[in-house]
This record gives sequence, structure tokens and C-alpha cells, in this order.
Amino acid sequence: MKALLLRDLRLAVRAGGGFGLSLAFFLIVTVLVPFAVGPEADTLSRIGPGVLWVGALLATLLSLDRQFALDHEDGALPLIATSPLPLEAVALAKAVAHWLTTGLPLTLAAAPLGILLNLEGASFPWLVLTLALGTPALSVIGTFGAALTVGIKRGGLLLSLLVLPLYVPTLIFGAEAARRGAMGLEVATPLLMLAGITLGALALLPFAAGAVLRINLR
Amino acid sequence: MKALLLRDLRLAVRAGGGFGLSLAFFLIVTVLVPFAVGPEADTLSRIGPGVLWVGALLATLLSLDRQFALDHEDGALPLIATSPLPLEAVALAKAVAHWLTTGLPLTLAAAPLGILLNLEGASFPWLVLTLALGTPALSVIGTFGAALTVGIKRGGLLLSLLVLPLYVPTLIFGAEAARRGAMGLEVATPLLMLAGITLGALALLPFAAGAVLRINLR
Amino acid sequence: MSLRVEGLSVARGGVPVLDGLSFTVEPGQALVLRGPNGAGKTTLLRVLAGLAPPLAGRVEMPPESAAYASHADGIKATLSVRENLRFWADLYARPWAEGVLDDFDLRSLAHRPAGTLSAGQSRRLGLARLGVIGRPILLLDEPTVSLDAASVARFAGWLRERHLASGGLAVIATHVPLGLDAPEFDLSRFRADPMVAGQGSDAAFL
Amino acid sequence: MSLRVEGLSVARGGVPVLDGLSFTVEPGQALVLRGPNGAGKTTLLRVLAGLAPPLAGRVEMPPESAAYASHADGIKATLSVRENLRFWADLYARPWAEGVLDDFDLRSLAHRPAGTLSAGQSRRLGLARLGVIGRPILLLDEPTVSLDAASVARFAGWLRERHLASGGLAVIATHVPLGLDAPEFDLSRFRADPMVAGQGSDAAFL
Amino acid sequence: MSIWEYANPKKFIATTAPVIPWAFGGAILCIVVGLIWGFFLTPDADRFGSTVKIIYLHVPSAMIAINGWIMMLVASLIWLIRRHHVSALAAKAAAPVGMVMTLIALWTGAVWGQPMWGTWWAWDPRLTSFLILFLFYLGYVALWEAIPDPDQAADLTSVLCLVGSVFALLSRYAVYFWNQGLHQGATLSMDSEQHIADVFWVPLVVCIAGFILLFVALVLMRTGTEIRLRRLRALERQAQRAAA
Ligand code: HEM
Ligand SMILES: Nc1ncnc2c1ncn2[C@@H]1O[C@H](COP(=O)(O)OP(=O)(O)OP(=O)(O)O)[C@@H](O)[C@H]1O
Ligand SMILES: Nc1ncnc2c1ncn2[C@@H]1O[C@H](COP(=O)(O)OP(=O)(O)OP(=O)(O)O)[C@@H](O)[C@H]1O
Ligand SMILES: [Mg+2]
Ligand SMILES: [Mg+2]
Repeated sequence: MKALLLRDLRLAVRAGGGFGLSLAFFLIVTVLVPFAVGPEADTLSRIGPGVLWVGALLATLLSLDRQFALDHEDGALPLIATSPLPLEAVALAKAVAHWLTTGLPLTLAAAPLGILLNLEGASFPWLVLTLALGTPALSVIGTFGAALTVGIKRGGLLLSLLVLPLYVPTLIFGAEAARRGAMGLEVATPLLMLAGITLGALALLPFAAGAVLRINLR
Repeated sequence: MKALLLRDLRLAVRAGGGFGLSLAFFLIVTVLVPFAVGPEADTLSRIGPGVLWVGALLATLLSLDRQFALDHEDGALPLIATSPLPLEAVALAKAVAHWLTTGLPLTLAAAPLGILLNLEGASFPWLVLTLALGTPALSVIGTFGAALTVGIKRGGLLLSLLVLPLYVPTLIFGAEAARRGAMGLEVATPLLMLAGITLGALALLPFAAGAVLRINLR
Repeated sequence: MSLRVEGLSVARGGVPVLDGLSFTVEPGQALVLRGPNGAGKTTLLRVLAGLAPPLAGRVEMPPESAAYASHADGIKATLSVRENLRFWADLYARPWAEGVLDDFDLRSLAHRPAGTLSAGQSRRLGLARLGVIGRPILLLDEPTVSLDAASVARFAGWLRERHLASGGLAVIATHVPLGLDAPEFDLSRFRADPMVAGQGSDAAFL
Repeated sequence: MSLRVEGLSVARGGVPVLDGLSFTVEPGQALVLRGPNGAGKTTLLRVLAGLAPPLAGRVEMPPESAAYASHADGIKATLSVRENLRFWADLYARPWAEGVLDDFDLRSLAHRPAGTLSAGQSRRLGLARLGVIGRPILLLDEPTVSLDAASVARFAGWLRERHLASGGLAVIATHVPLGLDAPEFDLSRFRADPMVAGQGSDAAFL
Repeated sequence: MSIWEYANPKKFIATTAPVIPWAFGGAILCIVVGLIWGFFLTPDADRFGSTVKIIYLHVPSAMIAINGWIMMLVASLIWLIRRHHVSALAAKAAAPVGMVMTLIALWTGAVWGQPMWGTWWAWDPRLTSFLILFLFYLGYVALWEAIPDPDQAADLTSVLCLVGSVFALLSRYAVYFWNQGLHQGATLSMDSEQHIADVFWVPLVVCIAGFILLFVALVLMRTGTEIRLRRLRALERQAQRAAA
């Protein structure tokens, strides 16, 4: 599993590997929103945490189709599948690599980007905390979606379609906790739910992803 | 050129061709925003036109990487390049096919989706009008971006990064016109600018895209 | 450590292709699959590799002993030749032996990103994976495509003297002679009979 | 309608590969490029096809007369075999002749989505494109990979009797004999000397 | 004789073919009677005015939309565990019907919302979870369409249905947490406090029965069509191979 994880990380930082691009996408979405909704500071600071959550989610989404599709195209996937590593572990390694190359940088980048959206001071720690808790779930769920669509050429959009409704609970609890935290309201419930979703997804979805990969390799 | 256009349209509607998926993505982005920013109707109706513009833009963006990458991977691109059709015409055909399969459906879908964001009655015609004027520009600019990144494996995110800044003027004038129209303000200037961008892009960018394709094929 | 196939039927995309195959390959032996284009060589190899389920019949071999190789070698263009091979060694938890680079004539290319190799060079890299992962049962689909005569001979030599001689076995689909002294198995005699009711999922609907 | 090459040097990824090539291929003639893996056959063919610029020297041929074919045939998996071929006919503004389906033994596969073909069958489809677009100068990179013996003979026959006989010409890179009675051109004699100062854009920095 | 024998495609068609016309007839009868009764023979409700009549379309379609997904879940499980082709095809056949029912519920709800809440759409939890259900249907249908091999498609969509169900439940909870809404409570509950007057209740039940029959008829018919399509394909292939 370590071999696969290391290879994926190495591929991500090589030319054309896509590291940093989801970050750039996140930046750009955040920048575009004020152009589109107008520059009023109070509107922006109200919708800020939500926009950053949606931006992070979309940036995650965009990088998902690289998860298995590249290995599928060049034939690495069947070779990995016949290796001693079970497909469930393959899925988990891919999810971890994905989180390290997108979820983590997005979380770290959210705070500076918040400034662009006139976030209030109290919002920042909550935003970062909820993203840190929520992005692993996004990576695992996304890996499942990517495994589901691996046989489909350029299935990027279908992947988005399948994955986005699965992202809804994570988004709701994450954005809600960030919003409540910023307003000083009670946040224990959404935070616990968010953590629960992340843990549950981490525990169960790699198995679903493995099963689905096996079907797709037939 | 007709042959290429027809083939692309046919490929788009075949299994896995991705037609309708950008529509679905548009729908989903629109649905997610209230989850993230909260359900208050007046906030939503204020940011509605902007969100729809950003949503349409992102949906366009997601389908761009299919433009040339598929033809590149399976080797069709060099073969098309050595055909009697000049690469400029190839780029134009691709852009037109892209608009027919994404821009047009997105424009038509914007009105019903506006209901979800509690748009006011006056906003609808302006939203649809600006999208109808602006989406061709998005398709042509995007085709240029796709031509630029054609050699890069799964260059989807890099493509987004390159194209998004190019989309900014279209977005600004489009969203501004839609917002002003809804509020009954003067709209001639942004509308004219929007139309100007679209016409200019249609006239010039296919040549740039053709040149870039030629370089990428080396 | 032998490969035993009994009464095997295989299908591709739901269509039965081969029917009633039985053969055994013993350690140290190679079996060459022959048959015209579309006979079902690739389909059979994928079933043997466990990538597709058989329609009927049994494939017996020790678990985790087979390696499959086709044109798509899973080569990463941005990794160097050595990095590509080391990844497979690590994934299969095998020690890295620098010697494979010589076995497959890759020493002078070891530092090159794999994406800059010529067709035959990257085929050699794909084959070198087999030397790295050390699986005893090789399932090879047209392994010598794009190779020049010298490389074909070198590969056949490796197969004979390194792989088979150490108790491995191989099933090889090919259209060109490899210069191996191995029995041939002609698949055209086993074409699934079109008039027999379909097997697999079609059967339920006929 | 002949292909004339004079003092050609070609490079791949900035590295000079072949140097000082000169040859002429007359209508009705075929030239077979030989050379070990990595000699530069693919590079040369891509330059001849105009897909890459030469480092030095000249390629002379009538405009829009060449067709290039490599392993990647631009086959669309979701279109049927006939739809794939018709697209090329339309793109090159050529009348559609049902006969190519017979020339390349594709008649029985005409309705199949191209994605379901076997390796050799889809190679035949890729070659059939050459019959459809009717270009007089064919630049073929290992055209018979994955083909069985009968298909190789059929293709060689098509080349000899339909293409060359009607005044076409061909340059073919291959590692396996095609059974064509054509002169061979060995590229290993033209390897670019690595000690010669670089040509092309490197030269500016040396 | 076990129930699984009906999973044989031929047996399935033979058994269901005679049922379909009856189910259709019953459905049309119930819906026509229920609608006429509900539209013309009931008084206007005090709180809703005449708009209450939308309930005769709205509630039945909403119920079918939810239960259609549950039926697909069961059929998917049967396919995954016992690998009966009919079961997979029944799930495939039910999806578009359920999707259209979801759309009808959304549409009638929106039409009702306009007079009642003064807006076509509000981010009410009930409405929102329906929108999410619609997205699940959409994804499910799109995945079926995208995969050419039917068995593979059946496997993948079944897993999607399983995972999707879990997340649909989660979303439903999340949505209630996120927004307390405007929508009616459960009117059909046995809790008499909330129970609507019998005048509305009886025709409503007739309509619901009609929609259930309609769903059954449509799903049986579509499953039959899918089976015949598969059979046709199998025969075509046999003929092709015989010709080759
Ligand atoms: C697009 C908007 C709407 C959607 C998606 C929607 C959805 C639903 C759903 C899912 C049910 C539950 C059926 C069941 O579980 O048995 C339902 C029932 C009902 N809806 Fe709506 N609804 C919408 C708008 C409205 C509006 C505007 C009203 C009226 C003010 C309304 C009144 C009712 C009533 C009275 C019931 C019956 C209560 C029950 O049986 O639980 N709905 N609707
Ligand atoms: N989805 C499908 N539907 C119908 N037939 C198919 C499908 N996929 C493959 N086939 C057919 O199955 C047969 C076996 O294909 P296979 O790839 O195993 O042949 P092969 O022996 O490897 O041929 P080659 O030498 O050309 O590689 C071929 O005739 C092919 O056309
Ligand atoms: N980007 C690059 N940088 C350096 N060398 C390269 C690059 N790309 C290709 N080469 C080298 O250029 C040479 C010519 O490659 P080419 O593909 O033309 O060979 P070929 O004759 O077609 O070989 P084969 O028979 O294996 O197909 C090879 O030695 C290859 O390794
Ligand atoms: Mg094969
Ligand atoms: Mg080559």
C-alpha cells in the first residue's frame, strides 16, 4: 500500500500531475464569485463560508477523474489488481493520496482566500476546522465515485453527477458548523455529524470502492 | 467541417458521450449553493443570477477537456490534422459542437433552475438573454484552452486554470447585465460589450486555437 | 505449481467465444496459443488471469501466482524507467534487483522518463516488469509486438533460461514465431458453437 | 507524385536522431524502413507526414497527398465500424465505397461498435481508413502489428494490387517481413552523431 | 415451487402479461374516480381553498417516488445476492417511473406552493430531500445509460443504489437539521390530531391506490420490454455468429 501511495504522490508532483491545480481552481472560483454576485461586503461576508465550502467541494470534484482513469487507460489497473494488494487497500491508498494532494492543501488555503470574501475574524478557525474534518470524507466518497465510473471514457461529468448528491450531507454539516461557529452558536451537533460521516465513509466506502473496481475490471 | 460536426454531435449522444451531463452538473451546483449559504430566500434571490452564471460557466468548463483530449488519446487528431480540413475549421467545428451540446442546453435550463434560487420574475428574461449571448464565447474560449492543453494527460484542472481568467470579462459583463436588467437599470453597455466579446472571440480565437493545435501536434 | 484448465468456456461482452477448453501446463513448460484474429486469445488470457469470470469450467492454479501482460503495460510516462520498475517491485513486495535492467537491455535508458521511449523500448520496459515481480505463471498477450529481431531473441532467451528453467511456466498468445521450442495450442478448433444456446447471461434470455 | 527527401535530419524531443537522409520513392514503389528499436523510424515518418518539423533538409511531395498511420488509429469505440469509416470518407470529401469493407475483411463486423473488436480486427479497421481516404502517399508505422498471417497477406495484396498498381507509393516501417517485393532502407547507417554540435534550437546555446 | 421461479424471464413474462391490462385498467379506474371525486365532489378546505385539490396528485406521486426507490433497493439486493436477471431489469425499469413521479411531486408541490406560500420554491426540508431524491434517480439512470455491458451495469447500479440509499437517509436527516420548514406534517398518519377530514381522505386513498396500480403496471410492462430487448439482442448475436 505504501508503494502505491508513494507512487501516486510522486506522479502528482511530476509535470502534468495535477498537484496544485485544484488549489488554483479553488482560488479562481473564489475570485469569480464577487464578479458574479457583486462586490457588496456584507453579502460577501454572509455567503463567504458557504462559498468557500462549495469551492473546495468543486475543486475536489474536478480532480477525482484522475483517480483511477489514468491507471485504467494505460493498463496499470489490471496489473495492480493482480498484485498481492487487495483492491480495497488500493482504493484506500488512492483516497489517502487524493486527500494529501487536494484536501489538505485546500484546507490550508481556505484561510487566506477567506480574506478575499471579507470573512469575519471569528469565521476563520471554524472554516479551517470543518474543512479539515470534512475533506477526508469528500476524498473517500469521491474515490468510490471514481471507481464506479472508471470504465467510462472521460466520465468526469457523470462522476460529478453521481458524487454530488453523496456530498450533500457532508456539505450541509460542514457549512452549517462553519456558519454557526462564526456566529457563536452551538456547533457540537453538526461537528459530531461531520466527524461521524468522515469516519463512517473511511470505514465502509473503501470496501464498496473495491467491489466496484472488481466489477469494472471484468 | 460538417462531417466533423456531425460526428462530434453523434459521439456526444452515444453512451458515455457526456451529453446532458453538463446540464446535470449545472443543476447540482445550483442545488448545492443553498445548502452552503443557507436557505434564506432574499439572500438567495440577490445572489441568484450570479450563481447561475458561475454555475453555467463551471458546467461549460467541465466538459471542455473532452474537446480534443479524446481525439488526441486515440490518435484521431493527427489524422484529422492531415485531412484537407484546416485546423482552424476543426477548432471552429469543435466549438460549435460544444456549444450545441452544452451552451444551448445550459441556457435553456437556466430559467427553471432560477426558480430554485427564488429569482424574481424580472430576472428571468435577462438571465436567459445574457446566457444566450455569452455561452458561445465560453465555448470558443474554452476550445482555445482545450487546444492549448491537448497534450497533457487529464489536463482538466490545468485547462480550468488557463481558461478561467479568460472567462472573467464574459462573466463580468454577462452577470452585470443580468443583474441590471433584473433591477430595471440601464443594460445597453454590458450587453453590447458581451455581444462584442462573443463576436470577437468567434472571429479570432479559432485561428489561435488552430495555431496552438499545430504546435501541440509536433 | 502447474496450470490446469478443465472444460473452460469463455465469453467476451456476453458473447461465448471459446468452448470446452482443457489443457495443462507443467512447470518449465510454455504453451503457445495460436488462432486467427478474433479467435479469443486475449479473452482466454484474461480469464486465466482472473480478470474476467469464466462462463463454465475450472481454472486451477495456486493463488497469487499469475502475472498478466498485454500491450497496455501500465507504464507511467513521467516516471523514469527505473522508477517504473521499482514501483512494481515494491507493490509486489519483491526485492529490487538491478540485474533486470541488463536482462531487458534497459540499462542505458534507466534514467529516461518512460514517455520518451520508442515503441519497442517501452515494450521492453513492459516486459521487464515480468522479471521484477517474479511470478511463476506468465500469461502473455502478443509480447513481442514492436520488438526488433534482436530483442525478440533476447526475450525468448530470458524466458527459456531464466523463467522456464527455474520452474516457471508461461502461456503465450502470438502471431509471430518466438523461436521457443514449445507446443502450440490452436484455438480455432474450440470456437463456441453459435447454434448451441448461449451460456452466461444470454442463456437466461434464449 | 513522387516523394523526394534530401539531406534530412530529424529530432525527437530536441535530440537529433537521424542525420543526412536522402532518398526518392517513385509512384508504384514501396520503401521499407528497417532499423532496430529506437533507430528513428517513427520519428522519420512523423516528419514526412508533416506532423513534426525537420531539423534540416527538405521533404518534397505534392501538398495534401500523404496519409500517416500508426498504432493509434483514431477509432471511436462507440461508433460502428461502418460509421468510423464513413466519417473519414466525409472528412476527406471522398465518395463512400462499400467495397473497402471487403478489401479489409470487415464486412461481417460492419455493424459492430468498434470498441468490441479484437486487437487484430481493430488494426484492420485502422488500415481500412487508408483505403477510404485514397491518398497516394502512405506513411505506415508498423502496419501489421497484431495481424494474423492471413491478414498480413491480404494487406500486402491490397497494397501491391490496389495501391501501388494505381500509382500510389508507400514508406513502411516494420520489424516483420511483409512479403512485399520492395527495397529496404536501413536507418542504422544514418544515426545522428551525438558529438556533432546540435542542430535546431539547441545549436543556439552550444 | 419457490417464488424464485418467477425470476425466469419467460415465466415472468408469461405470468405478468395477463396481469398488466388489469393493473392498468384498475389504475385508470381508480385515478379517474378518485380525481373526479376529489375535484368535483368535495368542498374546499378552509385553510387551502380550492387549491387543496392538488393533493390528489401530489401525495400519491410523492409516495410512489419514495417507495419506488425502496423497491429498486430491494431488487438491487436480490440481484446482488441471487443474481436473478429479472430483478436487475425490474430495478432498471422502475427508475424512470420513479424519477417521473418525483418530478410530478415536485411540480405539483411547486404549483401548490405558489398560492400557499407565495413562492414556487422554498428550501423546505421535505422539498429539498425530494430534490435530492431526484438527483439520485438521475444519477442512477445516467449510470445505466453509460455502461454498455448489461450485467456490469446491473452490478454497478446496484452498488450505487445501496450506497445511495444510505446517503439519501443521511441527507434527509441533514436537511431537517439544516432548515425547519413550511411543509405539512404527515397528514396520513394515524395520529388523529393531524388527520385530515374524511371527505378528503377517502378520494385520496382511492387516488393512492390508483397510483400504486399504475406504478405496478408500468414497472411490469417496462420490465417485460427490457427482457424482450435482452432476448432480441441475444438472438441477434446468435444469428450474427451463425452467419460469421
Ligand atoms: C415542490 C414542492 C413540494 C414537494 C417536493 C413536496 C413533497 C411532498 C412529500 C414528499 C410529501 C409526503 C408524502 C408522504 O410521505 O406520504 C408531501 C405531502 C404533502 N404535501 Fe407536499 N410537497 C411540496 C409542496 C407542497 C405545498 C406547497 C403544499 C401545500 C401548502 C404541500 C402540501 C402537502 C400535503 C398536505 C401533503 C400530505 C401530507 C402527508 O401525507 O404527509 N406540499 N409533499
Ligand atoms: N463486446 C463484444 N461483443 C461481441 N463480440 C465481442 C465483444 N468483444 C469482443 N468480441 C469478439 O470476441 C472475439 C474474441 O476477441 P479476442 O480479443 O479474444 O481475440 P484475439 O484472439 O485476442 O484476437 P487478436 O489476435 O486480434 O488479438 C472477437 O471475435 C471479438 O470480435
Ligand atoms: N523526448 C525524447 N528525448 C530523448 N530521446 C527521445 C525522446 N523521444 C524519443 N527519443 C529517442 O529517439 C529515438 C527514436 O525513437 P523512434 O520512436 O523514432 O524509434 P523507432 O525507430 O520508431 O523505434 P521502434 O522500432 O521501437 O518503434 C529513440 O531512441 C528514443 O528513445
Ligand atoms: Mg488479442
Ligand atoms: Mg516506432
